[in-house]
Amino acid sequence: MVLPKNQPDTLANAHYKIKLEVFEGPLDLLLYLIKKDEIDIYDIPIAYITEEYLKYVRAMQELDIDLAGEFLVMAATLIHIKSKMLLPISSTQASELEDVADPRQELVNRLLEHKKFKAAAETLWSRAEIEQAVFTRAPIDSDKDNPEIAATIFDLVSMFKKILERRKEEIQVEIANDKLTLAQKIKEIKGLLSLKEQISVSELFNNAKSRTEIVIIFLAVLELTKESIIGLVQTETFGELIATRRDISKAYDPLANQAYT
Amino acid sequence: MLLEEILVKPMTRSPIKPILEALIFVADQPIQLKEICQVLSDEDPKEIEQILSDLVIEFNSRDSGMELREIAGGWRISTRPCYHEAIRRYLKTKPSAKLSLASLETLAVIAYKQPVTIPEILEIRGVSSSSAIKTLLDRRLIIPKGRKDCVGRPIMYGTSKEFLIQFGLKDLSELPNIEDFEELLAN
Amino acid sequence: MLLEEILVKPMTRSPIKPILEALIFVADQPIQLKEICQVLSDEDPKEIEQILSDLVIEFNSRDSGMELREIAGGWRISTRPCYHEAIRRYLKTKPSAKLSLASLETLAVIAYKQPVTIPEILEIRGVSSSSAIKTLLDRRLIIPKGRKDCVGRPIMYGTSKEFLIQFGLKDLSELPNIEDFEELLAN
Repeated sequence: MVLPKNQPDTLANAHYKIKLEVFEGPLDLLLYLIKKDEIDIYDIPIAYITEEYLKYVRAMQELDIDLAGEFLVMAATLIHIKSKMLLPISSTQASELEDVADPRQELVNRLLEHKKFKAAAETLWSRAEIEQAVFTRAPIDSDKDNPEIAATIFDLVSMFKKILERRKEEIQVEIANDKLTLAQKIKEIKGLLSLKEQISVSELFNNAKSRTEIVIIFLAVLELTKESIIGLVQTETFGELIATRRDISKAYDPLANQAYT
Repeated sequence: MLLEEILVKPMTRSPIKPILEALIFVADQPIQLKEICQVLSDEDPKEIEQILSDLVIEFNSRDSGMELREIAGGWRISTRPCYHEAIRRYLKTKPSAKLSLASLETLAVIAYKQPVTIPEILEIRGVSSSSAIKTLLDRRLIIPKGRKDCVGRPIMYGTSKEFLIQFGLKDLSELPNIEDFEELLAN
Repeated sequence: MLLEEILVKPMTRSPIKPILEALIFVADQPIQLKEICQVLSDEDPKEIEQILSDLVIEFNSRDSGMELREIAGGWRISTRPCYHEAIRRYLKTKPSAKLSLASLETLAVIAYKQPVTIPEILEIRGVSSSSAIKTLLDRRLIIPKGRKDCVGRPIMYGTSKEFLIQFGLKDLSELPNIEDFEELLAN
C-alpha cells in the first residue's frame, strides 16, 4: 500500500499497519488486545481496552486504510460501556447489586462466542488437512456415462444472472451497430480529409470498435473512391495504402451527403 | 491422534507394499512398474518388483470383490467379473441427481420466467433449448402449463413439484431472486 | 478356466461380502447402505448390515494402502492419509487451495448454527462475511436452505454433502461439540 505523501512513514505507523491488516474484524482486534496484555476476559478493564482499541483505529485512519464500518460501531460500543461503568451506582441499585447487569456482559459473551468459533474453525482446518491427504480411485468407465454436474439453487440464480447479462451485452452491441451507418462513416472520413490532405487507410481501420465497423469503413472507402472524392495510392508494392483528397469542393459540399442517408 | 501422526508413514516391516497398492488404486491408467519405480526412486527397483508380486498374490487370495491384474503392460485394480450382475443393477438404479449445463440454464429460465414458451426461452437464452427441455420433462423437473394465447398457441412450461423437492424449496416463493444474492454475485 | 466359471459367483460361505466391496469400489459417490439393500433386494437388510460391518473390520485390518470409511452418510474406499506423499508425487498434484481463515470461520458458524442467515453470521463474527459466503457457495460447501420467517425473509444457509466429504465427517453429529471448545477458552 502507498502511504499518502503528507503522512510521515514512522516506524510506529508501519508497526500498526502490519498488525492492523491481520484483523478480520473488531472482535478479532479485541481478542488480540486481551491476549497481548494477558487480560482476564471475564474482567476486562474497559477504560484501558477502549484506549488501546481507539489507538489502533486512529492509526488505521491515519494510514488511510479503509475502515470497515464494524470497527467504528465497536468503538462506539466500547465508549458506551465505559461511560456506563463510570456512572455511580445509586443506593437502591447497590442494594440489588446482584441484579444489576454488568455493562460488559454482552460484549464478553460475544467475545467468548467468537472465540469458540475460531477454535472450531481450527478443528475444521485440521480435518480438511487430513482429507486432502486422502485420494479416491480414478474415474472408471461407469463414471463416463454421466459427465454432468450437480446443481444447487445458488447455481440456478447465478446462471440466470449470467444469461440476463449475456443478453444485455448482445442487445447493447446491436444498438451500437444500428447507430453506425455508411453515410456517417463517409462523412467522418471526409471530415478527416478536410483537415489533412492524405491519410493511411490502415489508420482508418485502427479505431474500429467492431467487425461491423470495419466492414462499414471498407464500404465507405470504396464508395468515396468510386465517387472520385478520394484517390487510393500505394507508394510501393504491398506498401501502405494512402487515401488522398481529390475533390475538395465535393468534400465540403453538404448536399453530397444526401445520397447516402 | 495428532495430525502429524495421521499424515506420517508408519514404520512397518514393508512400508512399500501399501504404497504400491495405493498407487495402483489412484492411477487412471494401468500403472507400469517403471512408473512406480520413478515415484519410489529411493527404493531398489528389484525389491519393488518382488514386493509387487507378493502384493498381487496377497491381494487376489482374499475373498474380495476386487482384483489386481496386469493389463496393457500395467497394473490395475478392478472388480471381479463374476460380480458384474449386481454392479450393473446398481449402475442402472443409480439416481443421477445431475444435470448438464444446458439443461440447467434452461431450467433457470423456466424457473424464473414461468409459465414460459419454447420461443420465449430461445429469446432469453439465445440458443435452441429443445433437447434440454426434453431432458427436463423426462426428469419431471418441468411440466406443461397450458397454451399461450398467441399465434400458434405454443405450450407454456413451468417447474414441477419434483423441482421443489430436488432443490429443497417449500414453494416457488422460496425461490431466491437475484437481489438476494446481489452482494455475493457482485464481482 | 472356462468363461462360465469366471462369470458365475463362487460358492463361498458369504458371497455377499465381496459384492459389497465391489459395489463400494464402483460407486462414484459414498454409497449408502440403503442403496446397497436396493441392489441386493433378495437379501435380508439386517444381514447385509452385519456383513458390511464385518467387511469394514476385515478391510481395514489389512496392512493396506486403502481404507474403507463411512463418510457423508455412505461408504467409500480411499487411500490412507499417511501415503499422501508418494501419491502426490505420482499424480503430480498439489493440495487444492486452502480456505482462508475468514472462510473457515464463516463455515464453522454455518456448520454449528445451521440453518443460519447472513445477518446472524455477521452478529457472531462481528464482520461482514459476504465474500466468504460466496467462496463457500462456489466451492459447494454450503447451500441455501430456504428462507427465515422474519422481516425481509432472508435466505438461510446450511452445509452440504460436499462439506461432509471434504471434512471427513459421517454426518453433522460427528462435528465436535461446540461447547467442548469452551475449555480452550481458558487461555
